[in-house]
Amino acid sequence: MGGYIVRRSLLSIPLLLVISFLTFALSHLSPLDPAEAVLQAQGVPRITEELIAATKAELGMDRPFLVRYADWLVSSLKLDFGSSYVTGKPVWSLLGPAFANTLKLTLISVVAIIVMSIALGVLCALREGKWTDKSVRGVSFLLTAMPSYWLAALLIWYFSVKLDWLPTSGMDSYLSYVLPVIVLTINYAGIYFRVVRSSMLSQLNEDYVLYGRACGLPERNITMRLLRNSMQVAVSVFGMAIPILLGSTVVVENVFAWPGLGTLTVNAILGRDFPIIQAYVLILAAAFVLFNTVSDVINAALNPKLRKEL
Amino acid sequence: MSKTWSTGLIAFIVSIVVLAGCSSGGKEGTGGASDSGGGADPVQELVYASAKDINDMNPHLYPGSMPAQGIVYESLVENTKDGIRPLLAESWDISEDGTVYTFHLRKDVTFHDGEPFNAEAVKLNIEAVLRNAEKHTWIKLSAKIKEVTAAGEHTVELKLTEPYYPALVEMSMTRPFVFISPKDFIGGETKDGVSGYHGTGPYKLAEHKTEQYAVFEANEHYWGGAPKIRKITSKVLPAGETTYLALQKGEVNFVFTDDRGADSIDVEAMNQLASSGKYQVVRSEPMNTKMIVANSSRADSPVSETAVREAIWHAVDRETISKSIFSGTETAAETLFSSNVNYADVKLEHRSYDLDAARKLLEDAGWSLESGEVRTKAGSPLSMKLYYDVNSSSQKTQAELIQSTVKKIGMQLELIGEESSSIANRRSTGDYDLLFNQTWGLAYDPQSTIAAFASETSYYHTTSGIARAEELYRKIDEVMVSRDEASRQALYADILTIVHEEAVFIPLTNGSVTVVAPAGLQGIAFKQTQFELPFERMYFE
Amino acid sequence: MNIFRNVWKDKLAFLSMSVVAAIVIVGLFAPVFAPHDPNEANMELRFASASWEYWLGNDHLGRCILSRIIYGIRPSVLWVFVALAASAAIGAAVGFLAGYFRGRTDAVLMRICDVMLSFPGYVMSLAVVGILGAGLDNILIAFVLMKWAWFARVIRTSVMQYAEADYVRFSRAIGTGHIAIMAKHVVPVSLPDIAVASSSAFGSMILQISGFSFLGLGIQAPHAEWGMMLNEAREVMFSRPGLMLAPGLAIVIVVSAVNFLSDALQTALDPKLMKSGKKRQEQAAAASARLEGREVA
Amino acid sequence: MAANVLEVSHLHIWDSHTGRTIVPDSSFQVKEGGCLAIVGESGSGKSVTCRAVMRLNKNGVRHSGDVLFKGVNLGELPEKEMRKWRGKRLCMIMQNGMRAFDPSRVIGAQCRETLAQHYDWSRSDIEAAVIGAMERVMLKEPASIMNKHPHQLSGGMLQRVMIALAIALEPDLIIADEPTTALDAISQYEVVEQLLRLREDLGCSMIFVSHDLGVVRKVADEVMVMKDGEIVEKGTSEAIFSEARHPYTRYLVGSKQALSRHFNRIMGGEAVAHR
Repeated sequence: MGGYIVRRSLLSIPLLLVISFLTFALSHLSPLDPAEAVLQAQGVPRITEELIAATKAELGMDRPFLVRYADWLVSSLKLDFGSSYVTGKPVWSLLGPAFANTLKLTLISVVAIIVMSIALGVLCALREGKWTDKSVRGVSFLLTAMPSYWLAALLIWYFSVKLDWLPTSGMDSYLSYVLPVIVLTINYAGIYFRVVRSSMLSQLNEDYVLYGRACGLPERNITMRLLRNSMQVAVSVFGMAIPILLGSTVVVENVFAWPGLGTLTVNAILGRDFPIIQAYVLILAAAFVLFNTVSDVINAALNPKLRKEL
Repeated sequence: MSKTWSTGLIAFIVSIVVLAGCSSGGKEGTGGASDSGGGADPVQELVYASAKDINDMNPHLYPGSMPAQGIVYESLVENTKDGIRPLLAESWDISEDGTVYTFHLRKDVTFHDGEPFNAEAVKLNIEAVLRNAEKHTWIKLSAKIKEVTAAGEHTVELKLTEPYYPALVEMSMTRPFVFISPKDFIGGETKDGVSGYHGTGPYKLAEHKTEQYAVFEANEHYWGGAPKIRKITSKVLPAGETTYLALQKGEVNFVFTDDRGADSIDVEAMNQLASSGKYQVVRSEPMNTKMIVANSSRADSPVSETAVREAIWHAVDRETISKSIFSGTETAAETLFSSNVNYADVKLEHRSYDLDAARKLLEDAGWSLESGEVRTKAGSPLSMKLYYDVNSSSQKTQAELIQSTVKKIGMQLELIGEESSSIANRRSTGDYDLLFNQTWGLAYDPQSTIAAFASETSYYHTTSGIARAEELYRKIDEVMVSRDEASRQALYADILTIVHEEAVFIPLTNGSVTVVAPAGLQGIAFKQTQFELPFERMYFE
Repeated sequence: MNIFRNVWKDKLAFLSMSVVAAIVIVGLFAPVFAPHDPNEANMELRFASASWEYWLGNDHLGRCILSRIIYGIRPSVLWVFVALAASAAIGAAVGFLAGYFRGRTDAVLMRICDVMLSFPGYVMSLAVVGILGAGLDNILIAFVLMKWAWFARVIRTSVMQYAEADYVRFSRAIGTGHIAIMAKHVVPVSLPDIAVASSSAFGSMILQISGFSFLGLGIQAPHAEWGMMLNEAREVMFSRPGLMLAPGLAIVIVVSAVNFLSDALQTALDPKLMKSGKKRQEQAAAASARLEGREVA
Repeated sequence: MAANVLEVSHLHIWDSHTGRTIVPDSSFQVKEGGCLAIVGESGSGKSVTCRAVMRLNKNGVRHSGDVLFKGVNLGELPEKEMRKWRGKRLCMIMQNGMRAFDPSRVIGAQCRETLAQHYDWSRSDIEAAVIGAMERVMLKEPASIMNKHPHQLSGGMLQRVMIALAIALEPDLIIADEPTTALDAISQYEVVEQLLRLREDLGCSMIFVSHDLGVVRKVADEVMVMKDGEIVEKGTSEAIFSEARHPYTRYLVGSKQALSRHFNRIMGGEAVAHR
C-alpha cells in the first residue's frame, strides 16, 4: 500500500509541472502585451511606448520565457505568485482570503450535498421503482435542470424579499450561508444522489444482503451494510466534489456577492489581472490533482486489484 | 483492514468539514459587519453600495475608487461652481509671467496619523508624483512643473516651465496632486505602493476587507470641523438587483451614480424606493453629456465620412431614450455641451431625429441600397462597430435601440460590450469605429474636454480625420494660452462649431449624478465632478 | 436500433424526445416560427405585458420576447450542440485510437487526456474566455478544448470492451485492415455509448454556457440568448419578476428534456449491462466517471 | 412415523414485472430430521423455491400457495415475526461464502450481530458460542478468523463459518443452497462432512439444493428433481438413483455418474484427506 501511494504521488508531479507550464503560457496567448495589460489594469490614463518598455523591465518581462517560467514556478511553491497588476498587492494576500471564503462555502455545501445525496440515494434505492423513488428522481431532474442563478434569484425573491428571513447577499453572518449553500446543494445533490442510488442498487442484489436477511437481521442492519459498501464507490466521487465545487461557485458567488475566488477571478479576468488568473488556475488545478490522487489512493485501499495496475 | 480504514476516513472527512463549517460560521457571526446596516434609528452612518472594491487607496496611482479617495485625500484648491476656491491652500499668488505659483497653506491641518501638513509634505508628495511622471502624462501640468520648493513652514512655490492656464484646475483634481502622509511613503516613494492611507480629508480609512467592505470613520481633527456622519461604509455589491434589495432591507442605505456614469439600480427601482417613503432620490443638475464618439481618422471605415456620422446623429431618437430608458431623468442633448456650460452657449444647428434626412444623406454620399438590408458603396457595406461599457445597462439598452433604428436606414452596427478600461484603451489607440463616452463634468467642461480633443490619449483619433483638423488643433492651442476673455469666447465658439459640423461627438443625453439616500438625510449636495460627493456636509436631523 | 425502440416505448422519454426535436426544428427554422424580428426595438412597447400580438410580452426595448426565445434556441441549444459534436468527434477519434491500438499510443494519448482532465473544466473555460475575450465563439472554443479529453476517456473505455471481442480478433487474424475493422466492428457498436455520453454532457453544457452569458462573458448584444435574456431581466428582477420566467423556463425545459432523454438512453442500454451484479457495479463506477462531465453551471 | 417439519403445497411463483411464471405449482414435504435434496439444472427454480419458503424473494417475484412450517402457515406470519424465525428456526447456507458476508466487516462482527439478534446473551457468551461452533466445524484459530475480513479467508472456510453459525443458532430447518458448488474437491468434502455432522448433532431437518448428484446421494434421504420450475420426480434417494422413472432424471443420473465416480473416490479416501 505504501508503495502504491509513493508511485501514485510521483505520477502526479510531472502532471503538475505540465499544468503549471500551461497555466503560465496561457497568459502569453493573450492578444494583449502583458506590460500593456499591467498598465491598463492600473488604470493609467495614458500608455506610451516608453512606459511599456519601462514596465517590462520593472516586471522582469524582458527576460527569456523559460527563465521567467522557472522563476515563477519556484516562487509559486512558496505561495508567492507575484503582485496583482491592478493593485500591486501580493497575489496571495488577495487570493488567500478569497480562497478561504470560497472554501468555507464549498465545504459547508459539500457536507450538505453529501448528507442530502446519501439520504435521498438510500431512500430511492430502498424504494426502487416505487412512487417515492420516481418522484424524488423526477424532482431532482427538474432541479438540476435549473440554472443556478435562476434558482438563486427565485430563492432570494422568496426568502429574502417576501419573507425577509435571510440576507440577500454578502457574507455577514451565519444566515448569509443559507441561500448559497441551498443553491449549490440543490444543483449538485441532484446529481450525486444518483450515484449513491445506483451504487446502492448494485449492492442490493449481492448475496450478503440475502444472507443477512436469511439470518434474521432487521432491515436497519441490512441498510447499514448496504450503505457501508456502496459508500466505497461514492467516497471517491464525493472526494472530487470539493475541487469541482471550488471551481464552480463562480455564478453563485456572482449572484450572492460572495467575496470569494469566483468573484475575485471574474474581476481579474475583466481587469486582465493575469497574475491572479494564473494563481487561481494553478491552485485549483493543483487541488484537482491532489484530490484525484487521494481518491485514487482511497480506491486502491478499497480495491486491492487496482494497486497492481500501477 | 482497508474496509474499516475507509469507513474511518469518511467519518474523518465529514467531521473535519463539519467542524470547519461551525468554526467559520462562528467567526462570521462575531466579526461581521452585519450591524452596519441602517436601522430604523437614524444613526449618523451611511452604507453605500459600490460595484467595485475601493481597491488600492494610494492617491498617486489610479486603481483606487475615486469617491473613496475623495473623502480621504484633499488637494490644495477646489474646483467649484464659482471657480477655483481654497482648500488646503488658504490663498495663492501667481507671478506676472504666469510661471510661479505660490501657495499659502492652512496652518491647522494634520494628516490622519498626526503628522503635520506643511510645505515639506507638499513638496515630498508632488515630487513623488513627478518621479512617476510617465504614469501621469494625461495631466499636462505634470510635464510642466520645473521645481517645487518649500519657501517657509506653510508656503510652497511651484515653478512651471511655461505659463499654463488650466494649472489650478489640474491641481484641484482628485488625483494625483493630493497629499498623503510622508510617513506612508515606502523608501521615499509612492509609486510602488504605500504603507498606509493617511490623508487630510474628513474621513479616514478604518477597515478594509477586500471585495467585501471598507469602513471610513469621521476625522475628529478635521480642519473643517468633524463631519456629522460618523461612519461611512462602502459595501461591495456587484449586481444591480442585489443593490435594490439591499436598499430595501436596509443592508445599505445610500447609492449614487458611480465614477463611470453608471447607476447601479434602474430608474423604476429608484422611484419605487422613493415612493416607499424610506428613501429620497436627489439628482444633480446636468453634469455632463453622454455621447457616442466617432472615429473620424479610421480611413477604412464608413465612420470616417461626415455624411455617415451625420446620418447616425439623425437616427438617434434622443427623446425616446430620455423618456423610456431614463424615464425623463436625463434630458435629450442636442449639442456636445449644454448651454449652461461656460463658453458653450453657441448657436448650432440641431439635427433632429429624422430617418428620411438620414437616408437622404447616405444616398447623396453614394451609399445605396441595392439588395438586402445594408447599404453599400464600392462593394463595401455600411457596417460599423459600437463599443459600450459592459457594466452599464443603460448604455447597452441605448446601443441596442440605436442599432435597431439605424437598421431602418440601411446601416449595420455591431455591438461589443467591454470593460470600461478596455474602452478607454480603444479610445486612446484609435481601435474603434464608435464608442460610448461622456464629457468630464462641469469642473472640466469645456476646457479639459476640449483640450482632450487634441490629446492622443483622449479624442485625438476622433478629431484627427476631419478636414479642418489642423485649424481645430491650432485654435485649441490658442485658447489654452489666451488670456483675453473675448477672444477665448470666439475661439471656443469656433471649436464647438467645427466639431458640431463634423458630427464627431454625437450627443445623447445630459447626464447627472443621482443619489438615493435615507429620507431623513440632509445636506445632500454635489461637487463639480461626477467622481466625488461631499459626504462631510451631509447629516441626519 | 433496439435502443431507440426501447426509448420509444418509454412515455417520458418519448415526450422528452418530442420536446427536444420540436425545439431543434423551431430553432433551425426560427424565421418561420418567430412572429416578429427578434431585434426590432419598439420603445412604445417597453415592458408591455402579454398580448395577442406578443404572446410573451415585450422586453426593455419593446422587443418580442417570444421571438427572442425562439431565436435564442440557436446559440443556447444549437450552437452548444455543435460544440458538443465537435468535442465528441475529437474525443471519439482519440478514444478509438487509444482503445483500439492500446500500448504506447494509448499510454501517450491517455497521459494527454489526464493533463486535460486535471484542469478543472469550468475554471479553464473561464480563463480561456478571459484571455481570448468575451463572446459566444470563444466560449464554444473553450468548451471544445476542455471537453474532448473527457469524451476520449469515456469512449476509450467503451472501445476497449469491443476491441477485445472475438469477432474483432477474428477479423484481425484474417488480416483485415485496422481502418476497416474500426469502421465495421468498433465504431457502430460504440455509437450508443457515445450517444449516452454526449447526451449526459449536453444538459450541463447548455447550463454552463447560459451561465457565461449571464455573467456577461457570452454572446454579444443584441443577439438573443437565454442566459443573456436572464441577465437583462435580472436588472429589473424585483420590479418585473415576470421577465425572468420565460427564458428560465425555456432552459429548465430543454435541460430536463435532454437529461430525461439521456437517462432513457442509458436505461435502454442497461439490459445488456444489468444482467450480472458485477457489471452493474462497473456501471456505477462508469456513472461516477460520467459525473465529471456533468458539472453544474 | 416422523412428522413433516415443512409442508409446501401448490406453491406458485411468478415475476410480477413480466408476468412470467417461474414455478407453476409444486408441492413437497420435508420430514422431521430428514434431508430433502432438490436437484436440477440452474434456472430450474430451485433457489427461487427455497427463497419462497424463507419469504426472501426479490421485490418483483411473488408467490402463492401454503408453506406450513411445523403446522404454522409462514405466509400468514407478520413480517416481524417471520424475521425472528429466520436464522433461529429456518437457517440458510449460501452457495458463495465470499459473497455471503459483508465484505467491509470482519467475520466476528457479523457473527455477533446475528447471534445478538436471536439470543439475549452477553457479548462474552456470544463470543464463546461462536468460537465453540467454529471449533466444532474444525476451523483452526477461531479467534483470529473472527478478526478477518471475508476476502482474507478461503471459500471453504467461509462455508464452514456459515455452518458454525447455523450450529450456534440451532435451527429446526436448514436450507443449504448449493453449499458445495463453488468449492474445490477437498473443500467440498470437508463441507459435506460438516453438514452431515450438523444434522447428526442438532437433529435438524435440511433442504439441500444441488445439481451435484454425487453429493446428493451422500447427504439426502429424499430427492426431488426440478426442471423448468416443475417437479418432475420425487422419491427416496435410493429409488431415484436406482430406478428413476422420468427420462430427465435418468439423463441427469447418467450424465453425472462419470463425475460422481471421481468424487466418490475422494470420499472413500477419507484417511488421506485427514492427514
